[in-house]
Amino acid sequence: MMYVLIVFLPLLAALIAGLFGRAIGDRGSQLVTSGAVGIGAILSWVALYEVCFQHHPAMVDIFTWINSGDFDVSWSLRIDSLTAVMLVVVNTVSAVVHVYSIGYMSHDPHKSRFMSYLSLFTFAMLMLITSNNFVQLYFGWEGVGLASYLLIGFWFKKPSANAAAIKAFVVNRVGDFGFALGIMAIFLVFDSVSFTDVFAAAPDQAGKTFEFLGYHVDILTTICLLLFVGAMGKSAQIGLHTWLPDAMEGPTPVSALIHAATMVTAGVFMVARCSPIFEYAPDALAFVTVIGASTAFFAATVGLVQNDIKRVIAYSTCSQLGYMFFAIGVGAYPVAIFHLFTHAFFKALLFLGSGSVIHAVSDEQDMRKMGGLWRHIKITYVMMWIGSLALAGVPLFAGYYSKDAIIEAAFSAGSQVGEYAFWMGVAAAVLTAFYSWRLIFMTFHGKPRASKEVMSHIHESPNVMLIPLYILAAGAVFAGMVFAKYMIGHGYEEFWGEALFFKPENHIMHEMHDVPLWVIVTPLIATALGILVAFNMYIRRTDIPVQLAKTHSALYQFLLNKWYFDELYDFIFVQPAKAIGRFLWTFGDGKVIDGLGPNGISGRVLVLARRASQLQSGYVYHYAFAMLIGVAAFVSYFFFAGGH
Amino acid sequence: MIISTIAFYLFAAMTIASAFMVISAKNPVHAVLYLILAFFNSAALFVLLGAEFLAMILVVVYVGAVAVLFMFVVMMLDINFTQLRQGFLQYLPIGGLIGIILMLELIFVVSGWALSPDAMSIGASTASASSDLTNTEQLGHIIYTNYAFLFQTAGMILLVAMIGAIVLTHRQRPGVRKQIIAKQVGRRPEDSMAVRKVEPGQGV
Amino acid sequence: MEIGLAHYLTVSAILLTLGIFGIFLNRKNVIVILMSVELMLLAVNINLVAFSAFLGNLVGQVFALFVLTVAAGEAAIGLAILVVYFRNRGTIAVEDIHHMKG
Amino acid sequence: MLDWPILSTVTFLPLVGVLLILLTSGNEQSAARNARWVALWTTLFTFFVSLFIWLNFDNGTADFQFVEKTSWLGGGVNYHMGVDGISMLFIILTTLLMPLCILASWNAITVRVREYMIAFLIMETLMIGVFCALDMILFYLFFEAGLIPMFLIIGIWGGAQRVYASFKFFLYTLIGSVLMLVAMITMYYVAGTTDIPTLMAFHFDPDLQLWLWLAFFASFAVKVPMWPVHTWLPDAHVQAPTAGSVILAGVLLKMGGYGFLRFSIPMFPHGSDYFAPLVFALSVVAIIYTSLVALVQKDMKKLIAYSSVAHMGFITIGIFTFTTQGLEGGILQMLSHGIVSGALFLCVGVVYDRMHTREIARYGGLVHRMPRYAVIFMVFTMATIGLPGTSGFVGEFLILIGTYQVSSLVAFLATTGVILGAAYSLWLYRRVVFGELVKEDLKDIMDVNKREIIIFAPLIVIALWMGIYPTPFLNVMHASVDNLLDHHQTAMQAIQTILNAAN
Amino acid sequence: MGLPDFSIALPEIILAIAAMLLLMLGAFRGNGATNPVSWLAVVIMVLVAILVETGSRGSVVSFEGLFRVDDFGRFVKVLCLGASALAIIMSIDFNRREKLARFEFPVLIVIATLGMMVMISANDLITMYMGIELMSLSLYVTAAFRRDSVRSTEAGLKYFVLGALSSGMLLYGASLIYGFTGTTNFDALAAALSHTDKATDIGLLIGLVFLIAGLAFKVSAVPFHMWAPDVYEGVPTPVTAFFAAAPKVAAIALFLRVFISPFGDLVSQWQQIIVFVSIASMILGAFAAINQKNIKRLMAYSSIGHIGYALVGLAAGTEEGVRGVLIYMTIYVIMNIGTFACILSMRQRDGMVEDISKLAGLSKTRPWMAFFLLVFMFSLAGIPPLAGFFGKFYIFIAAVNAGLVPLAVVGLVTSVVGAFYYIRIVKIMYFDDPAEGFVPLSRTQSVIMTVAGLFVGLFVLFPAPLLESAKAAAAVLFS
Repeated sequence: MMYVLIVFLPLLAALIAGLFGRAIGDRGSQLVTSGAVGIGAILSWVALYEVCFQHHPAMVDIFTWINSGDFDVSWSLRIDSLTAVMLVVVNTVSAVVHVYSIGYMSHDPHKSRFMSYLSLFTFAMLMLITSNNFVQLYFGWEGVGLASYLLIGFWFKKPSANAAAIKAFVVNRVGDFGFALGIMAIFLVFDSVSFTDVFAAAPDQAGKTFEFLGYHVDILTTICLLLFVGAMGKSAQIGLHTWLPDAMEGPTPVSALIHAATMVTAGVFMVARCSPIFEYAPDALAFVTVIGASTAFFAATVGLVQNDIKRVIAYSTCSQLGYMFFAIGVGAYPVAIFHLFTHAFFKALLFLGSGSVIHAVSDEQDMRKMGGLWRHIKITYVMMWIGSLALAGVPLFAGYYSKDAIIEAAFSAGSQVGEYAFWMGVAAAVLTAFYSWRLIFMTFHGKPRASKEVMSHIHESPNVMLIPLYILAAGAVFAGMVFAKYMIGHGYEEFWGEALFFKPENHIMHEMHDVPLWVIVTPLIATALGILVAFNMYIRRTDIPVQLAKTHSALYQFLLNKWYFDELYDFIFVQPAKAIGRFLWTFGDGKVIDGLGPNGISGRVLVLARRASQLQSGYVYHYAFAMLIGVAAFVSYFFFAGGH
Repeated sequence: MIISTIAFYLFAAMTIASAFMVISAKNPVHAVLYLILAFFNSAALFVLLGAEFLAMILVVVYVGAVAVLFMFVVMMLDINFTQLRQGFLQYLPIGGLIGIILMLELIFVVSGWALSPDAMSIGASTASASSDLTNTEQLGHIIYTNYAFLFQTAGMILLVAMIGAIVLTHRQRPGVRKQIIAKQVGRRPEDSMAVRKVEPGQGV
Repeated sequence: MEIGLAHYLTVSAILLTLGIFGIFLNRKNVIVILMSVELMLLAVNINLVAFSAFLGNLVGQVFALFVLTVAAGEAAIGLAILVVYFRNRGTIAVEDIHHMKG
Repeated sequence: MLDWPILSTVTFLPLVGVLLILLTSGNEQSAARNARWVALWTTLFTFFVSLFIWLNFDNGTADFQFVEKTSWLGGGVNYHMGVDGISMLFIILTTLLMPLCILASWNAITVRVREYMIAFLIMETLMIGVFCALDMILFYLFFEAGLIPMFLIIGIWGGAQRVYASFKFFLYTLIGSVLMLVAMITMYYVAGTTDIPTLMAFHFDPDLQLWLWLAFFASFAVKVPMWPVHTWLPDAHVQAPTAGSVILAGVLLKMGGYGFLRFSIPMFPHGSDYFAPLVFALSVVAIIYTSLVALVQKDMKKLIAYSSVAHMGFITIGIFTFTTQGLEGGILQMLSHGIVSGALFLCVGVVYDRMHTREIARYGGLVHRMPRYAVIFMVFTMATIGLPGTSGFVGEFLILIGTYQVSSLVAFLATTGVILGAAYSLWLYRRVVFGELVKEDLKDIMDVNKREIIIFAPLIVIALWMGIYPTPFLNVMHASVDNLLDHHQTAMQAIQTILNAAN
Repeated sequence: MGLPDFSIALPEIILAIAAMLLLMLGAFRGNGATNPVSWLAVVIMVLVAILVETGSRGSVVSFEGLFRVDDFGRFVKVLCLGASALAIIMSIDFNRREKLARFEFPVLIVIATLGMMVMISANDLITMYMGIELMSLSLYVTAAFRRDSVRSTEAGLKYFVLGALSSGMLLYGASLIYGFTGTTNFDALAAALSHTDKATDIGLLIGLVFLIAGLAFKVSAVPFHMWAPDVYEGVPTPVTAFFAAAPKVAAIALFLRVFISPFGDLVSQWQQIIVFVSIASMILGAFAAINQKNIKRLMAYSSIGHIGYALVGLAAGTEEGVRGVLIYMTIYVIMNIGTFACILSMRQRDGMVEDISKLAGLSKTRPWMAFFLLVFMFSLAGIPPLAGFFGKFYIFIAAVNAGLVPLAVVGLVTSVVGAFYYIRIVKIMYFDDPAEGFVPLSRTQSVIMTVAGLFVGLFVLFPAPLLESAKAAAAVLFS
């Protein structure tokens, strides 16, 4: 019952706020939604205790959803350790963001709509993480996509926001394309889409092949890759990441909730959830590692040069998701989930902090127009510091425990891809530290670059926004310390129970604790290096960045334009699709099908009709002649054919 | 035998020749006259075939009535017959070709015509020609009995012809005085006569 | 040479085609067409009588008799129509009769 | 089971409405008003009566239910009505959409209202008849007769190009269905009956099956419509009045799919099997082709029309997978598409009634003035995209699941349609609803009124119901679909032995 | 050799006597008596129809085998009598307004009908010929009936010239057949042809060709159709209505009787020609009509097309085919009469109009007339549930059963082309803006179109009587 409440309270709240928002007023909506999610958050912690520490996983069947032949799907809730951790993450961050939004959106005319969307999102996310089958997972998957779409496009007046919303949805659809095919393949192979059945049967399928698009391929590898394509879309991995930076068009709380803490981690969650399959698909895992590591590095490079405060954090998110994926890729599922857990706190903190900044400088997001703010908004300043420290993995902060564990795990994987991931992770760590402090320095230090008028309005955010920051800051500081030993420490098996699966030969969770010292130290050095360089470039020698941008303008442009991914996609997919569409419409439909078909035929018919009526000349001898021809023809026919 | 052969060829040739003239004569009056000639010659052919009655009828009805009617109309309409439009010849080759093909085919077919014995026997069983009676008598025997129905129908056809001719060509001419017998007969003295007493010496 | 059925039929076939020729090759006036029709009927009659004679039954002659009767009626009506047409148009040239077409 | 002929009652009830409308008199104003109300009450009443069909429907059997049979033309051609799990829901769909269509035309139609309502009521009778008929000739009768009122609806109350569109619609569909008539006659000749249940059990010669299948395909492919015979649909949709589009998309297109299920598959198993790759190919082309075309449309209705072609492509794929999921998904998707695309046309109708243009570029930023409209439109946009939780998802997903079992390639290609579908639908929504409200004449456009909410409310409820709890709908189908597949299996085995023997 | 049994020809005799009596009545009373003469003619024809229908069943041959009365004949005769009666009724109002009121008109139609009855009952080539001529001669006259009109007289002239040519051909064919078999009697012919192994003799076949040519002319089948459009257009409209209905039925009936009864064993020979003629008629009827602006001319092409369909049934050469033709012709006649009732109502203030464009917006100015015309048009196009569909349906059933599937396909495809021009009329009436309206309909016209419209529309509900009697009638030819 508690679980049902956790999941469905947000839905109820969303419906109330959405449908009766006008009746209960903005305040009412805010209370209802925040209250519902808040209750959910508290219950989630209870659930975490129940499941992970008391070891009472639960399964709740609600009712049948789709039932067609062997295809049988129910609405059901699967509460195990993985779900419980996710519940905590989702509900906590969500509750915090709900409260924060009350303050952040105080000037917006559509408050109840916004709150409704947020709750709707929370519901969809909860459905996703509590699912016991792939289809419900897909429901949540697409549901969060919808909510993301709605929230990115919340300011529907802005064309850029609309474009970003569509982009987010469509790019996610590309990922879902793979995901859906994966589900279909699963049903084909396992005759079921329920986690329980599939996971139980997965080992039997290891090494077998089936036919896919005309090729004979390994079943589990194919399925895993298809599923991972979905994860790539949702978690903005390289190739399908383009929507995430654009998604920053949405209000900042949205960025914090959806595009940092929860939705984007759904991919990680899903792959972790499918660990029983992935474990038997080593090739797929290798692919995951490579993609994750590449994304971690790539996104970090782009983050270096962005000027929009939220975009920097967005690329940072992208990069961190990369970390999580390569952790999974090397088989260290708990580490990935642990990073997901800590990341949720500090990244949400960073986003909400930047939201606070933006709020302070009259909705300006360009860091070039900020600077020297720390005096005016000290609390926010502190919060950003905490967030950045956690993100960079400075010891004792949450990120330190999770991120370093990932890098260590990558190293201890002992494979080539693991090594690649390790170095990419280290490189990304340097970059992460650099851009984090670049952000802090550009925003809070140096001379104010904002207009006088803006500067005069700068004020610290109200408490309704600050209290959420405190909560998240607490998480960013303590989440690592407290939970590391449970989640990735030696008792990890007890904590996770059946939720995460390891092949018998997968010992990475133990090996990662026994890495050489240099491996443990390198990330720290990398972080320190990054911070120092940033300090050097943005506090001491502020001319260096400009110089660098000039001397390496090609590289700078390349990074600034996000490796030209958007342009490339526009060139390869969007424009051709439109051109082909136009061609098929005017030429295919218009000229060929209609031209040869109805219009052509009717044109021909009209010509024939004219001919036919011209035969009727009006002269009686023509008529007689026609009769003669008829008779002569028939006679000749019988005469020569002899009537046979 | 020879005579009948010669006669056949003579009449047949005359028939065809005059038929040809009918369709090719420039002057419709001449055409009518050729038509009459054709009728006469075919009547002769009928005689050769032993159908005397039909030969007579052909002469009487066709020459006497139909051809004369044609002549009458030709004269009455007073058509300008010298005028022959262009375009007659350009149309001739293809039309003529098809016509000739048809004719050759027909001739080929009929020239090899052999009467089947079945047909002979069937013919004999129905309205057979017996040699005891003249052709006219034989026809007379069946036309009013076996073919009475058709005879009556033929009557209706002639009635239609009559009605048709009247309906189409009869015109009521205004201003023409007609004798209306009923009116004449129904005329009473009171209507037309007035008896007046004339006073002596005063005049009417 | 014996004059057989085929001879008569040949004459008849030639007459028939002449009649048909007369109808569709004629440009002069409609009366000639009517006469061509008479020629066709004449051809038919020759056919009928010839068959009748050679088959030895009278049906053909009776048929011919009725054909003659009908032909007379037909001629009357044809000429009547011709006359009314002439009254309307003042011409009976075949070329001029194409008021309606298409 | 009921002891009164409910199918005939439902079928011919609308004609009672026609009579009533004919009896109303008075000046134009009052006659129009009366006609509207009579039509509304008739259709509502028909709907409620039709619900009895569902209530009394036995989910457990694959047999035809509520069967009525009386002698009609003689020679084995009877008036034979009945429903099974495949056809029953289409009747409900039809009777449900009709009152909404009448309501949608309430103010939009101002000229010749009586005739309009009569045409719609006749249309309803014919559409229900199609789904009830259990005799081929009776089916053909209803199937074909629907052309007349639809022709008039498009032609009289349609847009500027209505003449072209109505002729195209009429002749296109007619030429398809005459070939079907030849096939039907041939079947009558071969099997000696036109009784559908009997024919389903009849085994046609495998070679003949191919020809018969093609002839039926000619008709149904046009009706569905499948690529490349789809070009009548955009024209007809664009030119038809709103309610006409709803009926076209909602019910008429379904007749093609229904025909496949009722005729092609059970009667010509070999033909269906043989030509399934053809259907797949055409459908896949349709999905991708028309989705791309939809992407560049400038007219709202045209865009939705093209999207209909794409959606129907899914349905034909599903039907010809011969899997439970494919078939049930196909049927469910037809129902869903009936609701959703009907609703989308109604959405277009709402703004068309106000602005009298369907050009996308003439709109933008409607959400400012019409928030409720924006929500409604959003729901159906999402449903047409196939968002899980809406009706569009369940059918589409089942189809794809079924398809994948037959061919991963087809499933792969069809799934690309899902991406494109999202692109053009959201693009449409964005251009119409979102953005700044700049157009002068849009500045005082009114939001949906109470009547329009009444129209949309049931559709939203059903779209979500079918998405979240489709079981009631699926349960209706199970027995019939299983029976169909079993039948197909055995028939295919029999044919296989025949063909083997021939070799 | 006693007198034959005249009583079996009683309907014909009554009709003949009635014609003469009416003629006398008219002659004595003048043209003022046109109305009573017309109505009397109608009454008599209805009575005769009843007499035919109630007469003794079964097949009887009389007049030395010249004349046959059977169920087939009864069916067609009733149809012809009905069609003729309706044609007279429709003409009354027209002739009065057009100053054409002449008492000869109904008399000629009665005589033409008599000719049809003779044709239908013909059991001998001579009877056939006489019947045809009796009908044709009357038709020639009615065609030129409006003798002050160039178009009417031109139509009459064309009709006459070509008709005479066709009867010449028919006769020639008949003479060859007579020459081959030695008889003109149908029963004897059938007997002769059934046991001769020379059934494929070229002479006989050529005779058959000429016979077909003559008959095809009467039903206006391609390529012997050329007269139809001009004549339909030129003659007064009631005459067109008449031409399109009764004579067609009679000629088709004769066609059926001749080719099924005496030449039934030669079916594989004449079938080829009929198939060709039928296809050509269907195609030409469909295509040439599209360009027409004059509605009567359009109806001419339409009727050419419809004859093509009817001939499909004949081509089948089976009992089903004959039944199909009978059903088809019945429905065709009723649709046509209805359509012409509408055409006869196309009267504006300054006279009759025949341009299709004048129908523009009719649905607004005369909704009921437009509705009925719509029903007729869709029915002519063969769209169910209207009666026209069933006509086609039975025809094509027969064709398919006879193995003529390609013919059925061609027929149905041309019916789609044909549908184009029928729905164009609907389009003009319903989609276009109103033009100048028509003067109020006369009561007879509206009654006729209503009755015909109801028949066409509601046939689907009560098909059995027609189907049954057509079946019985068709069976006769094969017994």
